[in-house]
Amino acid sequence: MLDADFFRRWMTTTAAAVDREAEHLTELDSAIGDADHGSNLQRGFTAVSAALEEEPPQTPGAVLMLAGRQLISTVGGASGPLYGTLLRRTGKALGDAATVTVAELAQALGSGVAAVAQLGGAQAGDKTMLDALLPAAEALGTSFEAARDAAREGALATVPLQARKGRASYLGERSIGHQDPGATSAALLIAALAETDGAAGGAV
Amino acid sequence: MLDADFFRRWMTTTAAAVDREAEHLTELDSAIGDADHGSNLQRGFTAVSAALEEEPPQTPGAVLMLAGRQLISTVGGASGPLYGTLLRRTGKALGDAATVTVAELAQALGSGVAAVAQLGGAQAGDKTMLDALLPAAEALGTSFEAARDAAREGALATVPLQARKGRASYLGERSIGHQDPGATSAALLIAALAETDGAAGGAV
Amino acid sequence: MLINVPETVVADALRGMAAAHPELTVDVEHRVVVRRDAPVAGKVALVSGGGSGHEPLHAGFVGPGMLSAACAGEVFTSPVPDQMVRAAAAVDSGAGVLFVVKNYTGDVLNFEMAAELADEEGVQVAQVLVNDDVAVTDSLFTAGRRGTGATLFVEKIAGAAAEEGAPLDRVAAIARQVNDASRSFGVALTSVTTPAKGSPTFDLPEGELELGVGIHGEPGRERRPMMTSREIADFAVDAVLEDLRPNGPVIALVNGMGATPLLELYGFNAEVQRVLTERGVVVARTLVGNYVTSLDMAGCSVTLCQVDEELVRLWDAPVQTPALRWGR
Amino acid sequence: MLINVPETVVADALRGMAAAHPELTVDVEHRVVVRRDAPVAGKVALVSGGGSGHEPLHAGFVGPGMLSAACAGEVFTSPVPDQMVRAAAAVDSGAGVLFVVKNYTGDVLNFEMAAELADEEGVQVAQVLVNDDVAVTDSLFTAGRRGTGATLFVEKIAGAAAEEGAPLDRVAAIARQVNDASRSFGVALTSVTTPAKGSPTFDLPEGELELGVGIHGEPGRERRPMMTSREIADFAVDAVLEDLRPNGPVIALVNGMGATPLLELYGFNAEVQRVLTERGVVVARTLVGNYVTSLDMAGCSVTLCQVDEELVRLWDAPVQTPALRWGR
Ligand SMILES: Nc1ncnc2c1ncn2[C@@H]1O[C@H](COP(=O)(O)OP(=O)(O)O)[C@@H](O)[C@H]1O
Ligand SMILES: Nc1ncnc2c1ncn2[C@@H]1O[C@H](COP(=O)(O)OP(=O)(O)O)[C@@H](O)[C@H]1O
Ligand SMILES: [Mg+2]
Ligand SMILES: [Mg+2]
Ligand SMILES: [Mg+2]
Ligand SMILES: [Mg+2]
Repeated sequence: MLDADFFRRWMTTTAAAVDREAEHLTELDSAIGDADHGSNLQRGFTAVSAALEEEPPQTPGAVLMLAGRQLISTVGGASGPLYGTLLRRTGKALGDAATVTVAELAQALGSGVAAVAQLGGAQAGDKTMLDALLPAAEALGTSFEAARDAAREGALATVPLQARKGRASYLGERSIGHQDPGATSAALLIAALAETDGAAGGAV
Repeated sequence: MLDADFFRRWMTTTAAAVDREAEHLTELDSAIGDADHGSNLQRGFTAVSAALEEEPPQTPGAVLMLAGRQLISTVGGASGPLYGTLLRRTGKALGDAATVTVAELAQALGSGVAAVAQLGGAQAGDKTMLDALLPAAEALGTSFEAARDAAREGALATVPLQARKGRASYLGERSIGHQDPGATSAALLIAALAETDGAAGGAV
Repeated sequence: MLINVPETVVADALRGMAAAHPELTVDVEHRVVVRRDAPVAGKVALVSGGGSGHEPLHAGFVGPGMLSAACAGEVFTSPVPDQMVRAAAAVDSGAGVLFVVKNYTGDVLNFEMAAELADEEGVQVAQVLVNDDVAVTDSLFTAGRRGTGATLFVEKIAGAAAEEGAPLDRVAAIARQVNDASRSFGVALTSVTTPAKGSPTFDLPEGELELGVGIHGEPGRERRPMMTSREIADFAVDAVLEDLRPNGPVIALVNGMGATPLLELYGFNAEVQRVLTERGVVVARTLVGNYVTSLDMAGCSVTLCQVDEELVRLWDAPVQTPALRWGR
Repeated sequence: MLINVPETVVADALRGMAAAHPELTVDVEHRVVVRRDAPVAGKVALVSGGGSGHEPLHAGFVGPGMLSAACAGEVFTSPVPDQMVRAAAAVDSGAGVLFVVKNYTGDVLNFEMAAELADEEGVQVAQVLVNDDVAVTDSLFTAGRRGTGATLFVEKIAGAAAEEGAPLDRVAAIARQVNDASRSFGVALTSVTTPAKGSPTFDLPEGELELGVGIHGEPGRERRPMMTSREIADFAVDAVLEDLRPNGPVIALVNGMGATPLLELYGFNAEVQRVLTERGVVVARTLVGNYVTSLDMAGCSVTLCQVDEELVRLWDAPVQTPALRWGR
C-alpha cells in the first residue's frame, strides 16, 4: 500500500530529477520551443517541495492536490496548468484514503491523464507530454518499472513526430527530429515514481 | 606653371585615391574613432569631382574654393569643415591668377594649413591631419616629391602619438599605437598632388 | 546582459517600473501592474498579461485609455492564474473585466483557469483571444495563430471604448472585431537570448534571416539568405495582405523586435508604405517603434488592422500610458 | 541589418518618418525635420542635429515644447552647415534661434560655420554646447567632454521655456544652466555596427564590457569583465555623482543604447534608484527608455541633472513630439 509519505517522496524525487535535468529540458525546448521548460518545472517543483515540507498533507490524494495547486500557482506557461491538472485530478481520484493500492493509483493516474488531454485538447501522437503519460498510465497496471519504461519509450518516440499542439506546432515539419521537452519531463515524473517505489523496497 | 586644369586633375586624382583607400581609412577610424572617415571623404570628393565637371572653374584659386565649398557642404563631421577650410583658404590665397607657381602654391597651402590649425585648435603632435599637412606644406618649398614623402612620414609618425584633438582624444593612452585616419588621408591628398605633377611630366 | 541574476530579472524590472512610473501601482511581489486610479467607477476593466520579454507590452500599456492592469510572467512564460485573479479583483468596479489573451497554449490555459476562479469570486469576465500571426499557417494542425502585434491594437481600441463607458459585451465585441481585422508577419535578423538560457535560442548564421518568426524565439516558417529592407517589406506586407484582403483603410504597426535601431525601423516603414501604396491600400494611421518585442532580437514585424471610422476614432482617442501617449 | 544599401539609410529613415508623422514637415532631400506649424510667431526656435544613429535623438524630439527643427547627418557624422542654415531659416520667426550642439569636433565646427552663415542672413543665433559625459576626463588634453544624455534635458527644458515665450538670451541661459547641472556616464555590453562598415566598430569579447563608452562606438575609458546590473549602476552613478556633487534633487535619465531590452533597462533603473537613495540623492523625476542611442549597441547610460523648482516645472510642461509626449 502507498501512503502519504510515499507520495511526498515521489514529489521530492521528481523535484531532484527536474533540478538535475533542467538544462537538458531547456535545451530540448530551445530546439522546438522557447527555451523555458527546464526553468519552468524547476520553479514549480521547488515550490511543491517547499509546500509539502511546510504543511505535509496526510493522505496521498491531498499530497497530489497540493502539489498540483502549487504547479498551477508557480509555473505558468503551458506546462503549469497541464501538470497541475494532472496531479490535482489524479489526487482527486484517489479521494481521502490514507493509503492506496498501485492499481488504484494506476486508475487515478488514468483519469489525471485524461484531464490533461481534455484541457489541452491533444491526442496521442501530437508530440506532447501525453505521448509519455498515456502509455505510462496504461503500463502502471502492470508495474512501476513497466510504467517507467513505457514513459521513456513514449518520450523517445516523439522524436520522429510532427508537433500538432503547443509551441512546437508552429514549426510544422521542422519540429520533426526533436524530442518533445514535455514528454521528456513526463518520463522523469514517472521514473521518479518507480525510483520512489524502488527505494521503498519495490512493488509495495 | 600650374593651371586650373592641373588643379582639377589634382582633385580628381585625390578622389580616385580616396575611393581606393576608403575602406582602409574607415578601418583606421574604427580603431580610434567612429568608423566613418573613409565614407566621409568618399562622399565629399565624389561631390567635388561632380561639381568640377559640371562647371569647371577657370583659375586654380576658383578650383580649390569650389572644391572646399563642396567638402563643407557634403562631408560633415570634423573632416568636412577642416578639409573644406584647407582648400578654400589655399584657393583664396592663390587669388584669381590663371596660373600659379609651385612656390606660390606652397605658400598658399601654408596659409590653408594655418587656417586648419586655427579652426580646429590643434598643434603639431596632437595626432591629427596637421601632422601630415604641416611638414607637407613646408616640404613643398622643395618639391612635390618631398612634400609627398613628408606627408607620408608625418602620417606614419602619428602612430606612437597620444591624440589630443578629435574623437581619438577620448581614448587617452589607448589612442597610442594607431595611425591617425585624418593624417593618412592628408598624405593621400598630397600624394595625389605629386602624382598629378608626375603625370604632367614632373616639376611643371 | 544587463541583469543581476536570471531569477530576479522580472522582479527587478517591476521595481524599476515602480520608480519610473508613480502613476502606476506596481505589486512587485505578485507581479501585477495596475493603473493608480483603479477601479474606475462604472468602467469596464481590461486586464492583459503574458510572459515577460516583450516590453513595453503589456505593463507599458497600463493607464487611462488602455489597460487597467497587466500581469507579468517569467520571461516568455505565461503568468499564473493567481496573478490574473488578483489583477481582476483590483480593477473590477462591478462593470466587469475583459481578459486580453494572446493565443499561446500557456496563456490560454492560465487565463481560462483565472476566468473560472474570478467568476467564482463574483467578477464578470469576458475574454478575447488575439491570434493575428499569419506565419502560422495550418491552424488545424497547430496550436493556432499566435498573438503578436494586434495585441496593441486590441488593447488600445478596446481600451478607448471602455474608457468611454461602453459595457462589457460591447468592449469585448470591439476587441474581437479588431482582432478579426488584424494580421501580422514577423522577421528575425538575429536570434533571441533569454537570461535563463544565456545563449541564443535558435542559431541564425550571420547573413541569414528567419521569416515568420515568433516573439519567443520560436523559429519561423522559413530561413533565407539576407534580404534588403525593400524585399522584407514586400514579403511581410504581401503575407499579411494575402490573408487580410482589406477593402478599406488600415492602421499599420511597424514594429521593432527589440534590438533593431529606430533608424532602420523608420527606413523599413518607408518600404512598408511603398508596398501598401503599390497594392492600393490606404493607410489611415501608422505607428513605428519597438512595442511588441522579443528581448534582444533584431528584426521587425508588420501588423495591419482594417478600420472603419469608429475604430479610427477610438484609435485617436486619448491614451496615457508609459509607452503610448497621445490626445487630450 | 534591416537596410537597403548603406548610402540610403538616412534618406530611407526620413521617408519613413514622414509617413509616420504627418505632424512634422520632413525635407528628405535636405535632411531637415521641422515642426509643421513653424515658424511660430514670436517664439524662439530651437534647432539641433547631429549624426544619425542616435534615434529618437534629434528628429524624434521635434514638436511643440521641444525642438523646432532637427538636422540629420550621415550615420555618426555631423550634418553640414547648409542643413542648419536651412533649418534656422525655416523656423525663425524673428525671435531668434538657439542651436543645441553636442560637443564633438564635427558638430562644433559645422554648427559654428552655420551660425556665421545664418547670422549673415539676418537670423539671430545663439548656441549652447552640451558636454555632459564624465567618462572623458582630462578635458585639457582632449576634445572635451562629449554631449550625450543631457542633450535630451537641454532640448526638453529649454524647449519648454521657448514655448512659454522666453526671449533668446533667457532660453540660451536656461539651456546652459541645464547643461552645467547635468552629467552622464555610459557603458557598452556590445560594440556598434555601422551600415557603412558592416562589422563591429570595436571588438568587445563576449563577457566583457566597456566602461565610459561614447555613442559613436568610440571605445571607452576601461574594459572589464562583465559586471552585474547592480555593479554597473554603482559604477556609473558614482562616476556621475563624483563630478556633479548635487546638493538638491535630480532628474534621472536611465537610457538604453539601442539594443538593450526594456526589461533589462527597467531592472537597471531599479539599481540606479537604489544607489541614488543610498547616496542620499532625491530623485524628482525619472525617464527610462532608449532615447540617446548608438544604433544596435547594447548598453546603457545614466544622466543626472540637478534641478530647482523652475526646471522641474519646465520639465513637466507639455511636450508633443514623436518620442517624448506628456502634459496638456
Ligand atoms: N495542448 C497541449 N497538450 C498537452 N501538452 C502540451 C500541450 N501544449 C504543450 N504541451 C506540452 O508542454 C510542453 C512545453 O512546456 P513549457 O515549455 O513549460 O511551456 P511553453 O510552451 O508555454 O513555454 C511541450 O513540450 C508539450 O509537451
Ligand atoms: N581639431 C582638429 N584639428 C585637426 N584635425 C582634426 C581635429 N579633429 C579631428 N581631426 C582630424 O579629423 C579626422 C577624423 O575625421 P572624420 O572621421 O571624418 O570625422 P569625425 O571625427 O567627426 O568622425 C581625425 O583623424 C583627425 O585627423
Ligand atoms: Mg517553453
Ligand atoms: Mg570619424
Ligand atoms: Mg514559455
Ligand atoms: Mg563621425
